[in-house]
Amino acid sequence: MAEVPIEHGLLLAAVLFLLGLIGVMVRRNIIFILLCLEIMLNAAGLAFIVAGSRWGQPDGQVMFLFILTVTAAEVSVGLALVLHLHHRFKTLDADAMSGMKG
Amino acid sequence: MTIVFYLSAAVAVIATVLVITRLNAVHALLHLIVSLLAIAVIFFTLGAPFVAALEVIIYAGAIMVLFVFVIMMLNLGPHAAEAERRWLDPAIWVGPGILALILAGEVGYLILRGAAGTTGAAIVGPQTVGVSLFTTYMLGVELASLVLLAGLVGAYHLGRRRGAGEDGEGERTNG
Amino acid sequence: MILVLLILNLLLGGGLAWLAGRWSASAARWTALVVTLFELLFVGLLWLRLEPAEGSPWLAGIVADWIPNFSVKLILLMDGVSLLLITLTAVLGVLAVLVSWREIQENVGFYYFNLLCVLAGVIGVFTALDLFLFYVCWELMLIPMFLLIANWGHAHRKAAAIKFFLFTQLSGLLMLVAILGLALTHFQATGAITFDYRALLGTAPGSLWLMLGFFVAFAVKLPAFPLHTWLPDAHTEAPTAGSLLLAGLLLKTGAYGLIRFILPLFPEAAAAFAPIAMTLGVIGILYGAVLAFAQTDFKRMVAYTSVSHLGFVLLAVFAMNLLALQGAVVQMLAHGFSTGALFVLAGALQERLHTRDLRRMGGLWTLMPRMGAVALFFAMAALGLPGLGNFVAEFLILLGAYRANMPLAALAAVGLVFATIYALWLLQRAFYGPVASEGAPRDLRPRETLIFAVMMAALLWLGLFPQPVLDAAAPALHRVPGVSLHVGAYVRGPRSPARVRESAHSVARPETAPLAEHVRNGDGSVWGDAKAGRGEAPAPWGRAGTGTSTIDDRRGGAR
Amino acid sequence: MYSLIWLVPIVPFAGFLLLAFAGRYLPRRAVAIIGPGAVGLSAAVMLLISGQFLAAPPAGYAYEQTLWSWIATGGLEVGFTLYLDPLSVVMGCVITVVGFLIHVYATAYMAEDEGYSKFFAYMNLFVGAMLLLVLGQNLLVLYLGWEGVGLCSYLLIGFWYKKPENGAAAMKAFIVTRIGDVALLIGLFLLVVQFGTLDIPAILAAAPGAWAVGAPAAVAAALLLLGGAVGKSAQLPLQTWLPDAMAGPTPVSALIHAATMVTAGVYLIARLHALFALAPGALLLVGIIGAATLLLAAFSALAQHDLKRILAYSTISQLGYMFLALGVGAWTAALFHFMTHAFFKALLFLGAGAIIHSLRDEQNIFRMGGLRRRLPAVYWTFLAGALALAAAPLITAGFYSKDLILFAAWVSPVGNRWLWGAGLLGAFLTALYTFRMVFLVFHGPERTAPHGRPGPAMTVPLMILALLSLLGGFVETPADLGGVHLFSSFLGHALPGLAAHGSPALEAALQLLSTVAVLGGIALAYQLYLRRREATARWLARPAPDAARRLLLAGWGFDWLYDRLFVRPFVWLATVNKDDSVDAFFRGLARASLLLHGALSRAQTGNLRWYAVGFALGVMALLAIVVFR
Repeated sequence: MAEVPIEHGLLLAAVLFLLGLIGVMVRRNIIFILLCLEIMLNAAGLAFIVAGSRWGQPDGQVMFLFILTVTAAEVSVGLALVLHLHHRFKTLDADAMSGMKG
Repeated sequence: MTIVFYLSAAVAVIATVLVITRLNAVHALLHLIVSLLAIAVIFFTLGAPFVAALEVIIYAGAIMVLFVFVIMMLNLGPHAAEAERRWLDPAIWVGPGILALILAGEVGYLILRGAAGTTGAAIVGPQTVGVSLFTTYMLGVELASLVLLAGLVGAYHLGRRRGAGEDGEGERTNG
Repeated sequence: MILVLLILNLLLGGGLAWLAGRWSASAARWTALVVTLFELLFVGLLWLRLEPAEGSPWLAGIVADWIPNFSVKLILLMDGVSLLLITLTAVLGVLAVLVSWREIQENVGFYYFNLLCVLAGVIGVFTALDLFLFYVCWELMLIPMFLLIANWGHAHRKAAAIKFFLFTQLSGLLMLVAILGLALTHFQATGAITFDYRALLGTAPGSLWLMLGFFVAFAVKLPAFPLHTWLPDAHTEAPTAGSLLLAGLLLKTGAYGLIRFILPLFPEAAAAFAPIAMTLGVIGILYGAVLAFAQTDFKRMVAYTSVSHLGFVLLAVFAMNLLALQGAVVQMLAHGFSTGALFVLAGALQERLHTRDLRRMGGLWTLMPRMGAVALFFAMAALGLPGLGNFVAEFLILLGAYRANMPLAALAAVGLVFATIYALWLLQRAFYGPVASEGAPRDLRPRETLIFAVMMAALLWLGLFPQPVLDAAAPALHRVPGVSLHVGAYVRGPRSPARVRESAHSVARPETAPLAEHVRNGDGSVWGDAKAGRGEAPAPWGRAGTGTSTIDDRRGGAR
Repeated sequence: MYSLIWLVPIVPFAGFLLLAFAGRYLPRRAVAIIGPGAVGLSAAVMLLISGQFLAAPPAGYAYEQTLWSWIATGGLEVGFTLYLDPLSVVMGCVITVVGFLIHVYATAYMAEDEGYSKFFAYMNLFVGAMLLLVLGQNLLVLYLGWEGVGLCSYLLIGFWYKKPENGAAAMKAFIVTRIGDVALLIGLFLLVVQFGTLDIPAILAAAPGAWAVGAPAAVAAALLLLGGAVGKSAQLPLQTWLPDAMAGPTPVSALIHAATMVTAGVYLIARLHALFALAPGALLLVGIIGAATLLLAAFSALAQHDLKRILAYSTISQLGYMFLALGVGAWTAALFHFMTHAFFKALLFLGAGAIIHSLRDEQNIFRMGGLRRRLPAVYWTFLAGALALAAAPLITAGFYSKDLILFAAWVSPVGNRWLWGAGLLGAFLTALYTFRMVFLVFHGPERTAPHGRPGPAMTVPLMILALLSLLGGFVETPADLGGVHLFSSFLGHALPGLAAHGSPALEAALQLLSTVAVLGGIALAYQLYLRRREATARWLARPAPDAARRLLLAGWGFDWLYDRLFVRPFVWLATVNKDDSVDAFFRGLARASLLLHGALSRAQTGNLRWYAVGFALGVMALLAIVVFR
């Protein structure tokens, strides 16, 4: 078993999360945005696993499972939306879809 | 095993950086799969073999395949990569980068200040997880199933074709 | 029980009028008229069956549980002041129904439903003595009034209605906070939650912030000087009956609140605040009068006269002596009739001339002599001509204020000159001079003549025979703590030995009795509200700190 | 008999109600009976009661009748109480009798007016209110009458309301007098707070015990009451409304603005004489105001060309005499002059009305002339009135009353030579302007031809008033001319007499001086306006006299001054603030929230990536709070 300090695990999760966040902020393609969201969710799951591993308890893994289900649902709906939007706007540019501006 | 952790971590970070910088969606997807596999290895080293397996099967397998399907359905051609190049002006990275750095600093400060201890004390196998899942978190499981059902229904509703004319038109434009 | 009947009659009658309105408009009108006439009849019965319990100011009432979990009770109690104001409500209710007879042609049933709901809310406000219930009634009269203005008003009705709503609603929320704060203070002192007015007396006599919460709500309704600006807009845009109710009743709820809640609940804070409040009152008197002079819109002008007239009430309440309070009560009644009549007049003119612009009027006396005479009468009432109700009110108020604060009273008296200016200017522009408008507008109809006759009779009665009103209000006002009863520094003259006897107590004994006393209703049954009695809850004085213990000493001394 | 006193004010009120509600449907003949009839009935009752008062006076020379309790609260008890004493008897008799005569006159004068019934309704209301004023036992009833006559004055000045300038004059009258009324009201408050009552007898009884002579409270009370009196009686500085009040019909000018209402201020001060006696400073001010007013108004009267305005300024001037008398403590003399003035000034106004009526509303005296032969009845009665006004010696009532005032000014302990001198100069000026008017109107060549002669309804009241103007003075004559003291001994039961008495020789000398002044004035008027009229006109056309004439014509420019000082600032203030500057704050609040709304809604771009940035910023801020806490 890898006996790494918990800080390192958490820092890894943080780095991955922030990379995902940068992606969300920078990319204009909706598919990329969805991919970056996956990265962020995954990073959150990683943090749970690290913490669960620190205490040797199953709860971290349970949480990861929940995140997994949410991710699955999110991706299915998100991708369906991508298809729908692509039909509608003929582009995947997120900036073009600003119909809800105030 | 510790070295495996750090190696996998390096792979995961590099792969992720590549994900967010690629112009071609399929390339990015492949890098993401690499990243997810690296994280699966990390899970394994942290004594969580069950979720490591799930990570490979569901994340890298099922979900990413879904992405592949969609990208294929959208039939993105070379002009998509061209558009990506146009969109990804180098200047656009500056702001989010600074923001992320500040956040990283704050998060890092908090992590390094508080926590203590090491990981990987023991292997927590599928059995333990399953028992916990179906006793303590029973309600959560039920809710998760509902979420999945809702996702199913929602995806079906959104993805339903509304007549061939509209659809054909869309394909012509993309092709 | 009869108080519940008074409110239910209006609410159910309102529903009935709504239903009748689906059938035909005139059915709704007649229903509303019958309901308000019944209301008047009930109030008449109330006057006939008055049986004040010994030592109690309450003439009728009901106490019952409403929401026991929060100790919210259904407490409706009526004393002399309430009775007078309920009578005003009933009379103006009938007049408001009559005024709307021809003016309202759309959605008549719903209109009368709202009208009667306003009346019900007003009567609730005048009788509710559970603070929570009071707040509910306060809102109950607000929303239908909002609908009346927003649906049946003139050109800019929406904006005016929203302005009205925002002012009253925001200030009402402040009052709610103050009510909760008061109940909380009481809870901290005694460990019992209650919203019962009688139990809350003396809870926080010196709390300036809680008092201000109430004061702002009442000052907006009154309206007092810097918070008056919703009134001209609301009045200008409201339908005639809306203006009548607004001027005649809704503004009175603010004045009533000052007398009923501010003075008894916070005697010390009110005394400390009195110079500011009186100054605001005087500013209101003068400011309203100057602005009334400048207006060109008839209704807007009358609205500013309201600001001026109710400045007198604010002055009176914080002068804190019996004369001024008596004057305030009379002013509430007299203003209800005089200003209400001017609004009805404005409505009648608008119906005939299709304008409210005074610049486009002129020489109306030639065309409509009877209406001219009516306008003259009410203009004279507005400027405080002796012999009419407003004079008695303003005389007593100024006299009381003179005792409390001489320079302010003198300044307020200057308001009478300003009142003369705007009242005469109104007559000059609209009724005198050469005929300005073409056409031959019809003089007063019999229905309108009846309305004005009632109001003129009421004003004359108030002006020449105000004694029954003063007597009715006196027992209630005697109990307002801190109010000094006597007029002069010293009294002489062999004419009235009674006067010498009275002068022995120049300051009213602050009442502790109403808390523990029994309430008797018309048929003689007795409710006791023992928990509310301070005699059985000695704790508050012990914990409330030095500020309250001094007042306790003073009370002990006076006793 | 005394218990019928309530009928005196009630009957005119009943007449008012009848005429106000039913007048429109009554024939003119009925209105002409009801209007004067109500006042006549009231006069009859008043005279009967007065007769009994003379024959069998009530105990203490005072009778009270409480009709009902008006206001009783907080230790203040005000009854609706009437009070009869010598002072109110004199006032009541003069008001009802002169009022009745003027009503009769008006039936003819107003015969062709469309507002016939309205006119008599207002007039009856006025008489009722005036009677309440003088019969009120307490100051609140007095105040009710006080404001009531003000209202009627307003209504009758603006009677011909179709001309905007009449309405403006009416407004001016009401507002200016109301300024005085407010001072009076504050004075009432002071009295209530001091004495706990508004009953006049109680106050008069209590005041000397409560206040030392010259006590600040007494001076303040006297000054406030004086404010009310000055407004009502058109004295400086509130005299400007009276000349404009001539816009009303002439009987109104006669009744309200000469005989009765404007003397209310005199009545008030006489009624509350005990208070003024305690405030010597205020009393001196009364005298000074009277003297200054009588001179200023007399000079102004010299320059007027409108017949009614001459009489108006003359009224102000004569009221100045009454104030002068009050100021030197000669209460009885003031009342005496009030009575004779009521007779001769009503006569003069009615005579002027008859002239104006026959000349078809011509009021400029320079377009009149030679009416002596065409209107003999008017001429002779008018001449009687003019002689009385000018105080022609021995044969007129005005001589006796004015002489009493001048004598009192000389001998009274609170009087002085300056006040007497002002009175003497005033007498000269009075004779001058009066006979200027007489000579220009009745003598010389005819300029405008009259249409017809006034009927008996107009001439009979004129003759009665002429008789009263000539003979009314013999109820009170100086010691060297018979020494009749009927009037002062009767009033002595209500008003204290003058303390000082001069020697008969001094009295004769003063009479001689005033006689010289009066005759000199008449002679000068004869020279200037009858014999050398052209020369006078030429002289007046020169720049300096012309400027002086214009200043006097404009009443010394008080209107101009008040317009700049009060009217324009008030109107400016009101107009500038028409849209309520307080509301600007709330409107600003609304605008600010709209702006904020705009800013926030712009932040909602609909752009997904911006939302992500916002999310990141939020996380950053929250974490920063955690980190740096």
